Amino acid sequence: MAYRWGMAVDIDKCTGCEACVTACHAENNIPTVGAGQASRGRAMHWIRVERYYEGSFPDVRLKFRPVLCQQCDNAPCEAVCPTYAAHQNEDGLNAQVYNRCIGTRYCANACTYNVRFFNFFNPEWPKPLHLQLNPDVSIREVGVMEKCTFCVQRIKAAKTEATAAQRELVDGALQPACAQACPTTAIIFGDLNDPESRVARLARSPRGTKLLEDLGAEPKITYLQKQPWHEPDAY
Amino acid sequence: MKAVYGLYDDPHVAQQAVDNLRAAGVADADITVISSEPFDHFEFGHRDAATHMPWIATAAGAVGLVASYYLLAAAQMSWPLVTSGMPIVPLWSNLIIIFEMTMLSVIIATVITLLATAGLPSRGGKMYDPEVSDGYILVGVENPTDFARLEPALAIPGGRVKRVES
Amino acid sequence: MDRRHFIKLTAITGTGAALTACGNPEHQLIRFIPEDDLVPGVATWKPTICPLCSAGCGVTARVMEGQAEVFRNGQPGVISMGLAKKLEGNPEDAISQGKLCARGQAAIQITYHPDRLANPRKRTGERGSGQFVDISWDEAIKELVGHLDALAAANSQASLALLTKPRRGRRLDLLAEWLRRFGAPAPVTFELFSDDVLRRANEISFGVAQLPTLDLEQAQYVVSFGADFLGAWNSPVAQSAAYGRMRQSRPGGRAKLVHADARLSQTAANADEFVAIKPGTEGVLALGLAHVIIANNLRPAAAAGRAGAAIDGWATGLTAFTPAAVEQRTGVAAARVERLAREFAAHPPAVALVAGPPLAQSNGLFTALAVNALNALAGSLNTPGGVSFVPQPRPAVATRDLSALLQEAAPKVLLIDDVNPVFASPASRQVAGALMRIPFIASFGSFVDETSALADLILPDHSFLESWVEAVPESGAAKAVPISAGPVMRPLYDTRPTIDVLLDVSRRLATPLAPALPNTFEEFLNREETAGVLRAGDSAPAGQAGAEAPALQYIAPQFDGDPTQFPYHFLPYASQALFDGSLAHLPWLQELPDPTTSAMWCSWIEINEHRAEELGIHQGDVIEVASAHGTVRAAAFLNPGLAPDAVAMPVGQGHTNFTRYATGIGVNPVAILAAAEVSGTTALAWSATRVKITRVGGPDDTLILFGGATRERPEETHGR
Amino acid sequence: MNRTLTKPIADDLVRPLFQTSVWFYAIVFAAATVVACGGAAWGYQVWNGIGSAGIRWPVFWGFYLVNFVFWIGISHAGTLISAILRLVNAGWRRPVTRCAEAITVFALMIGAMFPIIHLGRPWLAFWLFPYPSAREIWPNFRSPLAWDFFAINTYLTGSVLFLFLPMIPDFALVRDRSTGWRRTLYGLLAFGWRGTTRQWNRLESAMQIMAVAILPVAVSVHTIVSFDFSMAAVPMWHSTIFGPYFVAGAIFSGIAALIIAMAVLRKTLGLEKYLLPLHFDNLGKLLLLMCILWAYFVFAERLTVWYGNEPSEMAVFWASQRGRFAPFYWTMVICNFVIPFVILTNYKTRTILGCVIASFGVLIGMWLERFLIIVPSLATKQLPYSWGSYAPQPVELTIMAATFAGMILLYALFSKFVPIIAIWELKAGLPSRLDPALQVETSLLSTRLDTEAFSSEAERADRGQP
Repeated sequence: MAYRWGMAVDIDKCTGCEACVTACHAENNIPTVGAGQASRGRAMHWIRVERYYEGSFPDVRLKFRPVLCQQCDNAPCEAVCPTYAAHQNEDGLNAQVYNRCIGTRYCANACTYNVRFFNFFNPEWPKPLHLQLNPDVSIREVGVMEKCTFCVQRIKAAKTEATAAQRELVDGALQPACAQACPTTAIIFGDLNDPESRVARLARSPRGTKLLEDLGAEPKITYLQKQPWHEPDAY
Repeated sequence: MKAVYGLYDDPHVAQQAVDNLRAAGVADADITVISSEPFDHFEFGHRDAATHMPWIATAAGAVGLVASYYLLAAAQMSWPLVTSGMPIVPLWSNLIIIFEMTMLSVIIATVITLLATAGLPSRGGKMYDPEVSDGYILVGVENPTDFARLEPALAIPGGRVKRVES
Repeated sequence: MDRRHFIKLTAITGTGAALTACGNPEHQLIRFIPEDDLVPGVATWKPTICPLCSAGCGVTARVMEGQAEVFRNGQPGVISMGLAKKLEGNPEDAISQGKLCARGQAAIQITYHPDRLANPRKRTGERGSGQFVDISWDEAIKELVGHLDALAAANSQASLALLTKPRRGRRLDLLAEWLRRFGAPAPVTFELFSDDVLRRANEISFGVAQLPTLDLEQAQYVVSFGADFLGAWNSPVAQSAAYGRMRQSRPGGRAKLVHADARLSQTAANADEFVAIKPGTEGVLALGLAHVIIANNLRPAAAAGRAGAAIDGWATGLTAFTPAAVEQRTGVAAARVERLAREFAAHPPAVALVAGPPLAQSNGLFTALAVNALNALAGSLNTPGGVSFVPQPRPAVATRDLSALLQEAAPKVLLIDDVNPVFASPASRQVAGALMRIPFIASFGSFVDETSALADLILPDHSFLESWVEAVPESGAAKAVPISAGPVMRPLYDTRPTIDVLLDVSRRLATPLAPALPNTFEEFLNREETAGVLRAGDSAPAGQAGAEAPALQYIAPQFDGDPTQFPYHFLPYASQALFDGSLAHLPWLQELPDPTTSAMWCSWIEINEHRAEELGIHQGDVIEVASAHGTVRAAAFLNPGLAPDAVAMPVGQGHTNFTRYATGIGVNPVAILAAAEVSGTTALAWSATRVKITRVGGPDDTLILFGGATRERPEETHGR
Repeated sequence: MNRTLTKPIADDLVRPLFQTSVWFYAIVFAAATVVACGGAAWGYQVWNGIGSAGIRWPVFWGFYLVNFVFWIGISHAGTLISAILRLVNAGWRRPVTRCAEAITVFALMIGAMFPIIHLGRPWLAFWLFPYPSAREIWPNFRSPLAWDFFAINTYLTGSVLFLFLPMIPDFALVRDRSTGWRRTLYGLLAFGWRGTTRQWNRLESAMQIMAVAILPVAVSVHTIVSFDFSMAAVPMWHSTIFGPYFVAGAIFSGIAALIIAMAVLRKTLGLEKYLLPLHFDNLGKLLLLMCILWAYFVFAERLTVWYGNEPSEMAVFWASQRGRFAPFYWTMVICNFVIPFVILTNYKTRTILGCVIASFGVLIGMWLERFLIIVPSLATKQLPYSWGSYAPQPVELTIMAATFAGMILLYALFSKFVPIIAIWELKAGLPSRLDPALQVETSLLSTRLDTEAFSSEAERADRGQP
């Protein structure tokens, strides 16, 4: 049976703590670029927590919204790649094949979510920081585009394991690093093809919206909007 | 190569020389006029203007159109990767490449036809006189059967007759 | 390779190894015995404990085999060993519940930090010059023992001091016991964002000098007075996990979170209702709520019991705290106070919590007591959805605060256990100067920082992944869970666990400590109960349990600096990434966009966006913040969520000597704070300084923001 | 009478090939130095990483793509203009076509370098070419970058042939007038051209077909370049107007480049007799037409965005209209519209100098237009959190300077080795050569060569003949 990996992000639960950001760095060998390059817009965060202020003091609000690759069904980034580095894989993932990438950066421009990041230089890990690198994830060289993979290495490992044990993957057993770290469990990951999976149920939630839904990219991440507090009697 | 030709300063005189050669019984196809510029408005300037070049170009375009469609489709189906939810062989975007390939076929076919029908490139050894580049118009006959008959036809005022016998 | 070659080769390498390993038999094994539980390419998970804050989250380290360049006896070499690859929350742990905050996950970079100290060092140049030479452990320990023996010989054992972090647990217990047996006074603890005020208040109100555990999961109504409980306060992972369940995925709907503060902090951003309040008046609001509840007979005043009795005027219905009076003092509209109070009373279980800036005011203790009384009034003490205290296996040991080092009778020998008071103290406290006067300082931290740079001897600790670790979380779970864990990986360098070094020293002293302490921390942890090293009462417990304090009266907050000259409140806050600056050396955290600003790798000064407009200050302009005690300059961040009469700054940057990733980045707002104390305690009132601001110049490109616009909707449409 | 009329033309136009001034060496040396600096800058960038350029998240395309579009735009000077003029048989085109077509070829070559220069891994640029790689994957033909490959290659092939074919008779002429290595070189280039009636007829037929074929190709090239942008759902890129808007802009900048090139050639090669005020006047009118057309497109584009009031598009709109890109925007409007419109609408200022000033304005303005299309949109995409900025770095500026120097270098060398005006076309366009029936009309419409520059007594007599 084919999987269709998806995610639900509960904005009502997200506190903006950014545990997901560090988790992603640790899992996916994302380099830190340093102050100089960061000031030139080269910092890489496959997942970021967008913060938006509303109103002004004292009637001010601040919204957080984690944004990562939306793994769109009709991903605008894929078709524009001349080398098929970006394409849709059999699990519905928006795959990025680093070896095929020649660095036109067109995908990053076409991506309406700006979740693609580019290796402007060869990444460096001063020794012995390199000992932390995850051997399951390749290092990307200069000139290569990269982005959230839904921790495809974990998906592959879990699928292999399940196949070896001749069983189906259990919903919730497989999590990308961000979902695993999230202290409030705001990020739920799973198989959208399984109508009973948590993520599929959340995708049907009345609170569910898609980011930039009107652009028609059909993202596979559902954002569950914040609920206002009501007097319980009002229910 | 043997040849006899006259060099004329004035296209009107050259036209007269051509007419004289015809009168002398030389077939139109055997009369060669060489000039450093086209003379569209003189009779000698468009004696063999008729050409199939436009038809060849059109046909090449048609071939390019069909061939590029199938080449694209074959390439796309050889490793069918899905991008952006588009069909494996998407006609809309393929049309652009098909168009370019069609036009490229037309252009290349035109140039090949030009080279073939104009005898280019050629290695020389044909009737020619560098004075043509100074503006003279050369009217002559290559490998004539009878020099004596042709020289008078070419020798008209405003022209010089040359004979090549080698 | 045939068999003969193989034997020959092993013989040669074996001999070489035997030679190099002479003298340290324990290292001989490391090189040649592969870790039997490791299969190359296959990950195993080993439990450990996050060391970064007092929450004590249980974590698992993903360990995989790898080739590491290590130091053994000063010699570099490459060995194949298990390497920690990633830290994740331990699903079995009551605190972390399988989750982990950004800081905790970055803790792995401590182990692999390129500037980590690899072996002991001895100072050669002037103090603070940063000139050290590498020495062997034998020399280092000999030197330390020599200084301790000298103290003992002069019969001035009391001149030994140990400076450490206020982390409750068996390690601190053992350190205290070590000091006691040596004859030295109790350990000195230091943490900038310490919660001593809250502990003291809880002691007065509830008889427990401990941080509270909040049952957010079952609460229906939560009022937070400045407590950044989703960010950097107390046990953020446990609190966030409970918060997540409070928001969604529980029957009975979503609770309401109200947050009162002068700045829209990360936690405030998650509140359903943000109550802007004047700094230092949070206690007034809490009592205003209590007044409305009592006055409307929603709850009897007597329900507050002892906690109420700690507040002057409680029994008479807090007549000084009518909504109108509250409005006048706090700036919160009277009607709103009334409504909040009624909501609070109408939605049990309701809980109030306080921490952070309100407690770092001169009247912080009163504020904490007021909130405690409100909780008690609401009946939220030790009830589901309320406040409770994790039972502790042993009372906390007595400790002293930093002033013990700053007095005239300063210690003669100081042991510093990975604390950096030089960085994290106001310049006016002159901590560095005080340390310079101490004849001998030994530091045990893994890094050179502003404090350890002043040491005479540096004896680098193992990283937490390389050593035995333990925690007795003070808060965060329903019941006490003392946990301990063994090393996750073998040490990379020629380092030793601090506590084992001290235990070693205790045996090497001219007069070894008696009765003998365990040989190692591991031994202590694993045989603690049977060996009975620490009997209850061995170390004096902290506080005076049951001591009744006289009822406290509200006093308006006292700010350092004349309001006419220094018109702005200065609100430093714990950086979400760098905490109090002790994590500024971790590149992941430096590059972590700050949640509310998205700033990375820099310091910034937050100023209300409309006030900035009035002052002609634009995003990124360099501004100068001046208190009566100093000035700092940094780029301006125009914050829509900050009171117009305040400027805020994250703490954490401004290190002058703390590895390649922190040195020279940003400025340290702590330096310009007044050394004022919270009255009734010795805690630093770090939110009680007033400042003035001046625009110095245009953008100097030091403000590095990951995010662009701060608002989602472009304000400009075709209508304008 | 023929030769008295045509020989001076040939003499004048061939002379630069045989006489070299010290200025030529100076210009070639200076330009070559700048080009070498550009090459070194590119080498530095390849060695060091593409991060040496100023591109960043989220502005992943910067000066390189601006220059790409700019130069491809310039390339519309030649082939397109000369093809149109050929098809409508505008006689005044004759001295203009070759120097225009040369601009096309060189600008295309320069422009086509940029997609490779800007690659993150330029050593793998050949993966863009349509061939099945070792993994048997062809390029993705759905990508506008693959379309670019085909379009630019078709246009470049066509333009090179379109330029080269009419050069063959002139090479033959130079061959006959030269000795030594030149004779060998031009002999090779002349392909053994003799100038028989058949050859002339075939050449003219071929040029007619090529002109028909290359027109839609030229239009398609800049349309496809515009597709690089309009295919992406980026605010103010995703627009159907982009194809014609880009083509109009391309022709606009192309004519400007042509006017400047002609003015320079006229002075440096002493072609005052051939490149007449009339030509500048005519091109100036064409430039004015394109100026108005460009303004129309800009207005149409901006009005649609403003009226639609879609938030993400409005953000880009205001960023350029009065935000941080406003200085560039208003400079563009002045350079592209105000200056050329004022100068070119008045026949008194539509002089050679006036046309050149207007053209410089247009070049600056059109470069800014490309910048304003690419950068503000990328810097201001849908999610405001991801808004960013962009500033070029020294490598980008050096490479950009090198391309302008490269254009000068190529053009200087070209005019050194090839008669910059098609001699045979010029000769064939003399009124005495034209069909008497058309004479009145063509002289009105087109050349005043005879009357103004060659109106010797002999010619008058020549014209008087029946």
